Amino acid sequence: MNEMTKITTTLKDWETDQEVRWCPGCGDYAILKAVQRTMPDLGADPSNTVFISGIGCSSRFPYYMETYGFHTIHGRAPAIATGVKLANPELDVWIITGDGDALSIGGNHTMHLLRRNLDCQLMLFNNEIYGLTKGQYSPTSRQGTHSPSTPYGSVDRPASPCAFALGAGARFVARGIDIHKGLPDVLKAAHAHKGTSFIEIFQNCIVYNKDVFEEFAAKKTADDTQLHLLNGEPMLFAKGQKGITLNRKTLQLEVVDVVDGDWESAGVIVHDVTNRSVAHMLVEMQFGAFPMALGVLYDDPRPTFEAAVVAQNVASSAGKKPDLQGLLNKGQTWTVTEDGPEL
Amino acid sequence: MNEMTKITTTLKDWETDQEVRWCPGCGDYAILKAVQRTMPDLGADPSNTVFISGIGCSSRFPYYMETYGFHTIHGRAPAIATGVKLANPELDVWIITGDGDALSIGGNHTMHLLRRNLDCQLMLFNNEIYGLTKGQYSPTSRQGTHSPSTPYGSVDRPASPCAFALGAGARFVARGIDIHKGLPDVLKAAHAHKGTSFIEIFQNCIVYNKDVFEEFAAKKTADDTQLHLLNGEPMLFAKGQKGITLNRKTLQLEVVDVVDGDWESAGVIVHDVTNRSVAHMLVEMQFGAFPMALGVLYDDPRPTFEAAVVAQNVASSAGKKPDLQGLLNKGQTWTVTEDGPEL
Amino acid sequence: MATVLKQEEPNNPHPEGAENVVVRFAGDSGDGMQLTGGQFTLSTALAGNDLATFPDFPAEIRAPQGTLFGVSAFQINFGSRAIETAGDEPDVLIAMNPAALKTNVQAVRPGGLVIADEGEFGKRNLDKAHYDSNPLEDGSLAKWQLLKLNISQLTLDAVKPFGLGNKEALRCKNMWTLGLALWMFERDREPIVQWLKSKFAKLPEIAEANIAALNAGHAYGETAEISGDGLGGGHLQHHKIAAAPAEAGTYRTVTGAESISLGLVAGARLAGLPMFFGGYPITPASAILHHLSRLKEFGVTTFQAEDEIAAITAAIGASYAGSLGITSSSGPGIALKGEAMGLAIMTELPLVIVNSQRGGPSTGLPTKTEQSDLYQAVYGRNGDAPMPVIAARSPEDAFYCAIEAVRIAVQYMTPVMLLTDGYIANAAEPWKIPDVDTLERFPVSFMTEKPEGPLLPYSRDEKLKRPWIKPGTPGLMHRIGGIEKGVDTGHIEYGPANHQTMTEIRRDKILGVADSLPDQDIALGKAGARLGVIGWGSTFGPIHQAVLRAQKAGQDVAHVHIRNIWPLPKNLGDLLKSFDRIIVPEMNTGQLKTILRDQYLVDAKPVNKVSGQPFTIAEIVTAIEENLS
Amino acid sequence: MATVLKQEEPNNPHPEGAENVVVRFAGDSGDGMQLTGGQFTLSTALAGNDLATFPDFPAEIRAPQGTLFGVSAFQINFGSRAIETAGDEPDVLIAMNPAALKTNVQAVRPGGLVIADEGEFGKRNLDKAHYDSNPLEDGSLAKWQLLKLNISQLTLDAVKPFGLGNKEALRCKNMWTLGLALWMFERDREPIVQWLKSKFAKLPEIAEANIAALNAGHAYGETAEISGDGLGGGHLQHHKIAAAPAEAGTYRTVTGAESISLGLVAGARLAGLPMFFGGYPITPASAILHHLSRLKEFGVTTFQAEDEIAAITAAIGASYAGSLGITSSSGPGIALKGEAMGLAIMTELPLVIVNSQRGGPSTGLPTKTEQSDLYQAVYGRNGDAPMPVIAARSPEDAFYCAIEAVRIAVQYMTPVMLLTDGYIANAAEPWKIPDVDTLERFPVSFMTEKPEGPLLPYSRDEKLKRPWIKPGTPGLMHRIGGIEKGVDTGHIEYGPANHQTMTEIRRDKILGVADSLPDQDIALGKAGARLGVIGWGSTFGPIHQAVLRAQKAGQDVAHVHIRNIWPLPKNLGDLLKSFDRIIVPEMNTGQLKTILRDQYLVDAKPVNKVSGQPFTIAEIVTAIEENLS
Ligand SMILES: Cc1ncc(C[n+]2csc(CCOP(=O)(O)OP(=O)(O)O)c2C)c(N)n1
Ligand SMILES: Cc1ncc(C[n+]2csc(CCOP(=O)(O)OP(=O)(O)O)c2C)c(N)n1
Ligand code: SF4
Ligand code: SF4
Ligand SMILES: [Mg+2]
Ligand SMILES: [Mg+2]
Repeated sequence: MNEMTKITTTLKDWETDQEVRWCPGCGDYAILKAVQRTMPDLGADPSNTVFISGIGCSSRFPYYMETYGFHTIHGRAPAIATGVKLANPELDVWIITGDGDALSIGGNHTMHLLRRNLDCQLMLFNNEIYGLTKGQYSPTSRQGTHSPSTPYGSVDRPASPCAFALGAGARFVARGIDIHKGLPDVLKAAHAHKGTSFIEIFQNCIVYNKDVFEEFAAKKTADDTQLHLLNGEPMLFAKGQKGITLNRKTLQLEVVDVVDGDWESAGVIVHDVTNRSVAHMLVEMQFGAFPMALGVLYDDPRPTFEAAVVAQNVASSAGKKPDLQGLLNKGQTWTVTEDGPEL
Repeated sequence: MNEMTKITTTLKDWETDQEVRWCPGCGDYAILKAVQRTMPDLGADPSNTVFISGIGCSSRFPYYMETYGFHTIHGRAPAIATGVKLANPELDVWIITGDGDALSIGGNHTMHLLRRNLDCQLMLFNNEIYGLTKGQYSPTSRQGTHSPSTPYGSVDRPASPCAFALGAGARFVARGIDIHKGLPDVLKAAHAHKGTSFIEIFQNCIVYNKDVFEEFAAKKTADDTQLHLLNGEPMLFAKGQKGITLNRKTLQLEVVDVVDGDWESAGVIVHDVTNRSVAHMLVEMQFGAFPMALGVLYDDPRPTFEAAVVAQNVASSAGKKPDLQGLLNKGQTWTVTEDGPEL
Repeated sequence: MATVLKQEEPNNPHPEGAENVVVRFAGDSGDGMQLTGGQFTLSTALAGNDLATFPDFPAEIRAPQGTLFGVSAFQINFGSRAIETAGDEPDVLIAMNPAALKTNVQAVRPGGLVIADEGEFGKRNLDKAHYDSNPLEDGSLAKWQLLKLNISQLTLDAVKPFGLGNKEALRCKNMWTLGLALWMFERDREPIVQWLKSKFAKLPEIAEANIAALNAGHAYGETAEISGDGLGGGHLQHHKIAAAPAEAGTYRTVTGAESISLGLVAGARLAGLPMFFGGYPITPASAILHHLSRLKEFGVTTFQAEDEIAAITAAIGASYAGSLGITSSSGPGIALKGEAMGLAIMTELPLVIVNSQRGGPSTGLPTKTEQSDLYQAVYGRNGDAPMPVIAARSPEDAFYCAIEAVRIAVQYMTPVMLLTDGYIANAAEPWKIPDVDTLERFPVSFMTEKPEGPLLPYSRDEKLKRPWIKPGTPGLMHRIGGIEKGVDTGHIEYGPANHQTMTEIRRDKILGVADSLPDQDIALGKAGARLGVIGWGSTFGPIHQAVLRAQKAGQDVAHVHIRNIWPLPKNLGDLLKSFDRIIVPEMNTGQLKTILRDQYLVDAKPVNKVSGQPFTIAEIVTAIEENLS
Repeated sequence: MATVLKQEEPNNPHPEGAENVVVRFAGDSGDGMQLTGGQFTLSTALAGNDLATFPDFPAEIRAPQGTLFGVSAFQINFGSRAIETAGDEPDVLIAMNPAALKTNVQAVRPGGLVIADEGEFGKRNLDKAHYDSNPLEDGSLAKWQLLKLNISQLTLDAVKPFGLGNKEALRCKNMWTLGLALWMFERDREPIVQWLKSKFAKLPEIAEANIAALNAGHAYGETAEISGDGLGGGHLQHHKIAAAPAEAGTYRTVTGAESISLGLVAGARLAGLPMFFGGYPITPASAILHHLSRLKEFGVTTFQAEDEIAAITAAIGASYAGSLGITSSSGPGIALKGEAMGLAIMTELPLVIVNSQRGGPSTGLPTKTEQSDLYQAVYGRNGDAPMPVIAARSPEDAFYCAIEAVRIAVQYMTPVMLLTDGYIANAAEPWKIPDVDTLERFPVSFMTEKPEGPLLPYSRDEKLKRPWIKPGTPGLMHRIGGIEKGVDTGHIEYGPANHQTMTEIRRDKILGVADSLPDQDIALGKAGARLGVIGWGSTFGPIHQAVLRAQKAGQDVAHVHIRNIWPLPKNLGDLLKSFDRIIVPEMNTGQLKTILRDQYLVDAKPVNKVSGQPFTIAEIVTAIEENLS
């Protein structure tokens, strides 16, 4: 996000008077709280913060944040955010979207937002389902998902949000889980990143896709199923007894056992958030053979879109004054007087 | 593409009576000829072949192929092709599109075509410009491109078609150059691949973006600027005096010198078209520090969308007969007779 | 439905002996009111009554328990004669909690019976419903007969034997309520018992508990009556409503979403085509995608696309390849399809576009009903882009409209818009199932032979229809697209004269569809009446009943219901001009009115309602009176 | 333009002494005809003639050389009095090759002068133009005065000294031709010499070669005349057309695309707002994006979006953030914006949508002009979604229409559609440049202070306008969106009464715009005329001239030109009803006609042309006669 004078707020300052209208037990509640808890730590200013969403259960989010909010139309939040940020680069812009909103109807806008690298945070609530429309499968639903529109199971291969984001040119990619205590740290890193911060959050739709993420989200098995990435730290999990390495022959990632903490000789990779090649491998790690990679997978800033636009606006205006009359009179003109026209 | 009985044709059989309406010297002519020359070698049947395009100079292509052809609307060719192929999986479907058509307005459909893995060939004519609308910059134009809509140079970062394709889940990614003799081989490999074959073709728009690809497309410097990938072969260029290796420490690709042909000890990578991790690195290789990777970058088939749809249609119809009356009478019915209703 | 039409009385002050009764079930989204209503509907149908229903549920998926916006209601109007609306005012309201009472009681006719579950009227629920005092106690409900029952407790007692958790146990409340309702109208419990058994086949104890609750509710009615127990003013009484005279035949209940799906399948088979359905979920259109996705054995391929544009363009691709392409959405999604409709018009491919209208503009009121997409249907495209438009008036009619849409699409090689709305989509009504052999076939013939001389993909038959040529057909290779086509050849053609000709052909072809349409009939009354009430779509019921009342009151009124919005029936102009005055009631700000005034220069006066709720009969009666005085 | 209106004579058989002359330059896309035309236009303007032009170029980027579909033409009508159309029939045609001759000669008036470059009439070119024999030789051009010149050779000779390659040398042909044309009408070459020098500043020898060709062409006229050289029937003669009486002031030539861009910039400044322009290239709308992208110093940010939907939604986002959001496209792109327009209507944010209409439906005829998006503009959205619509009639008018569109958008917090078309966008005409200080300002005031009591983002002023609140304003945080809004509060609200009220507010707010509009004036004739000819958009010129002619012929005809399509001026109904008969000439199948008949029940008869070409005066004269007899 952009430079701003940090101000002091409390969680309460970020809550609205609107009744929250999600199903009881929905993962969205946890995410809302995590965001409301994080904002004061960021020193963010409600008056200078804008939450922009598309359509979906997740997209109702802005109504519950005591900031400026725009609940737009399905899939278009990234484009609207682009207009908002170009019109006022000082604003702290957050995009809230779902797996259908961002990757189905909105895929193209998400791609171009990432390509241009507009400075904002995009939080994709991935529940692998269309919640608001009552449970149809989404582009992230696993093959075989039974839903009202796929009574015999879905046949298409799911999209990987983070892989898509990298392919589209993302410079910041992170993953979190709705109810995890780690979520605020991910949000802080995203907010600290200048440019489009892409955050996939596994969100539990208890009504239409209950516990699809249990296999890796479950607390009790978390040690073995989650790989928490920290920049500069080795990629270890299972209480440090396992790690991720690159097989130097096959040039593919592998899980290796780490014997009494000697991860170096096991060839465990040290996480470098700026290594794009490794980032590609991490986002494509298949859960099962591998743990689920969480935290900041990739973070390597580049100049932002709005900064470049503003810079060009300024540079190309330099020395010119906005003389409307002069503009109208541009080109070859002639004047008509009583005695006819002349150059 | 799909199984089909090979038939015998000549180049002439694939030409239409329509006057070709591209600018004299346009790279599209060379691609047209390459395709028309390749079709007989594929044993393809004009009656069973469909070329589907969006809008753009490139998208006029179908008018010049003596096959079935559908010149649709801007950006939607992949979606239309999906309907065509699902309605008749026997058809041999080719999608012709441009960098604007496929990656700007059509980005979302391109993404989902690749994700679903519909069996077809998608040829993206990348001239890094909007030709038909007279030369505005496109999502693949390099930063600083001066165009009617960017008189002071474009500021957004270009998309990489092949990186985008991989991120979207592509199982076949190849690159070619309009006037290169190697193009037909790429087309053959694409046609042989079952699933969506994504082919980026560098195409010279001599009117609005003349020779943007010269730095690597030029014949005379080709040896040093092009890396021709062959499955199972080491990644060598510069007449075998240079190669591509993976720095086992930084885990990044590097160019290495190869001394009298001993590429092994230089650690040059042997191209494995099924290695997705390496594919990601190849598509992101920055030209300049590296040569331009050409040929088949990645080829690792997965079941196709239409096959899965058909299989499910068949499976879920098994044993049921399409009894319309029975369908209407489904659920709890009652009959009304003279003496009132009964179950 | 298929009954000899009779009139719906303004509700008789006493249910006893009334020709029809209006009952509304209202509760929390979690209370299963839609289910209760659905089963009561079935038993009503089985009792031989005619009926109409109006399910009205919240926009939220599962709104927090007990809140005002979380209330879900189901209204049914049933009687011993033709029923065409869900009824203006409920005679009986069953309110499962304070929020349900608050949002629904005002609709109940004075003197009507209000049954409330006092077990739910604790402080928390009263607060959530913004009640300062308990309405069951403070006398604020005096103008109704109030009957307080602790349904929650009674249900818990009834299901205790099955050892369910408190939560599961309370889930049976709706069955207790249904049992009571069945008793009130002397209904057979058996079909519902059967339904419960099959529904919970895998959970026998749940099934048994629900059945026990159902029986307990029924038994309560018995005993309450015997003991003459009429607490709180309300008095339980039961009586049978005689069966409505109906045509002999096999019946079922059907919602609009179901009947449209069935009609499309029937249409495809009558045309002899496989169906390709491209959809993207949106309320209230999704139900059609859901229904069709279960009918693969009928040659139906359903495709949930990435967006509405992909849904329609994939359908166009399928039609190009020889299937019947169909797409469906609601307002915002239909707006996105406009450009692609133009492609189907230019390439002259068959396509059916179903629009389940909802409240607009923009996201608007997704779960409410409206008729405000008629402009979009008739005029909402770039260029001169004419397209036939058909509007269904009821779940039953929707079946035949769907077939009609398919017929026009394939017989004229054109996209066709089929309009329905949220009310029709969700409302259930009894449907006399047609004998499929009596449905007229219109088999499609593709061009398969290379003609003498050049292949002319844009040559025309007497209907101005161009040939349909499937890719894959040996020797008939040709190219089509969205750029203007040359007459006959279909080649790209920019010539002025050619564009003039093609534009006229496209216009005349669609106008020619009118040749295949029946004359416009008069639903009620006759030509030359003092007032013509012109309607379309789901307003049929209330308009029809209102006109009936006006006629009974001796007024010279006629009802004309237009099904073919574009092109209009050939005799419509003369018919309209025969009336002294014309009013057009619509659930929009006056859209059909624009077309009628433009086409016939008749002074059609708009009568508009845009509240997201269907017209009541009374509202239209009022409009009639105003325009006759 | 700003001249005292006079009539365009049906072209006088002999240019000599004619009040106006119509000249058409036609050649291969590569021959630079548009450039030639542009410079000739400038010199015409400098000569004080009034003028109108019609550039007509091929859809192909650069069609193969010599082909029929590769012909590019530029027509100019200039005279010693008011000119409002590009002229029906050319008096002079300059054809640079056989294809150009074939596609253009039929338009030339019998007896007109045809100048052809015989150097290009070799076998290959004749074949490409599908000529079996050489028309310059076979007498097939008998009904015109033919003048064969080997312009190619003459040019080569003229530029030999500069040692250009043959290809470069031949590129100077158009300047040779221009030189000849300048001589024919006694024009000063100096301005063009200056222009060439600046254009080719970096390539002096190219500049010199072109100047040499220009002079050679001019000299050829001199000598040919002296030597009385009139080969092939054609006879070169030259004469000056007197200057047209014009209001005193500073003038320039302007195309519609330029004037709209300038008008939008002016509008933003009059409102005191920065401008955000979101566009996606499409013919013929792109030119506006191109112009604005060069004006950053005026607080203009241009954004080439990934598609039309992103273009309009980004513009909506910018308006939300306090800029003036603008988007622009043509038919197919406008269709894609429909859903988003609904969002702007629901959130009541200012937005200007410019539609440069082209031939439809679908991709249609991208480079041809049409008025067939009026339905889409007024009716093409889901739900009841009213939006103001303004249509420009000429390049000059477009400047003021753009300002008007901005004014309405910000004064009423609403999207506004501005209609122009391919003809206006490309045509150039002299424009009397206004004094910016005379333009009325309408500064916007944002809400910045927290009000007493609750913040009400949907409260209203007397215009029914809601406050505009910028994010970033301390303390005024609030949420808006596409779901129905509660009255005043703007909170999500599904209530029936609220939706009814809000729908009426949205309708009444837009109807209220009419209060800010001037009364409808009569362009020619008076109220009560026997025939009213009602037009809109770019048909102004031909209609105006046709009515002038009819009046001269003693007929009681009036011309009414409607600029505000929605809402319509308040007095329009009375005015229309005052005419015995009404015809509505439109370049579509009858769209404005629908609105007039609906709104006023007047028997407005359509006069339609959908050929992609503007009306000729003669066509409308004929329509007038038919409707008066
Ligand atoms: C143009 C348009 N198409 C479709 C819809 C219906 N719709 C609303 S939300 C939604 C998808 C919601 O899924 P997701 O984005 O994953 O959000 P979730 O509800 O799961 O949080 C759809 C299809 C719409 N509102 N607008
Ligand atoms: C809906 C719509 N928007 C915009 C256009 C205008 N348009 C036609 S082709 C094109 C882009 C062409 O660029 P590309 O896809 O790269 O094809 P190329 O001409 O370069 O081969 C655009 C913007 C259109 N025809 N339809
Ligand atoms: S449907 Fe799912 S995602 Fe939506 S609110 Fe309910 S639980 Fe949450
Ligand atoms: S504009 Fe460019 S891409 Fe288009 S035809 Fe001409 S050279 Fe080819
Ligand atoms: Mg979701
Ligand atoms: Mg291109």
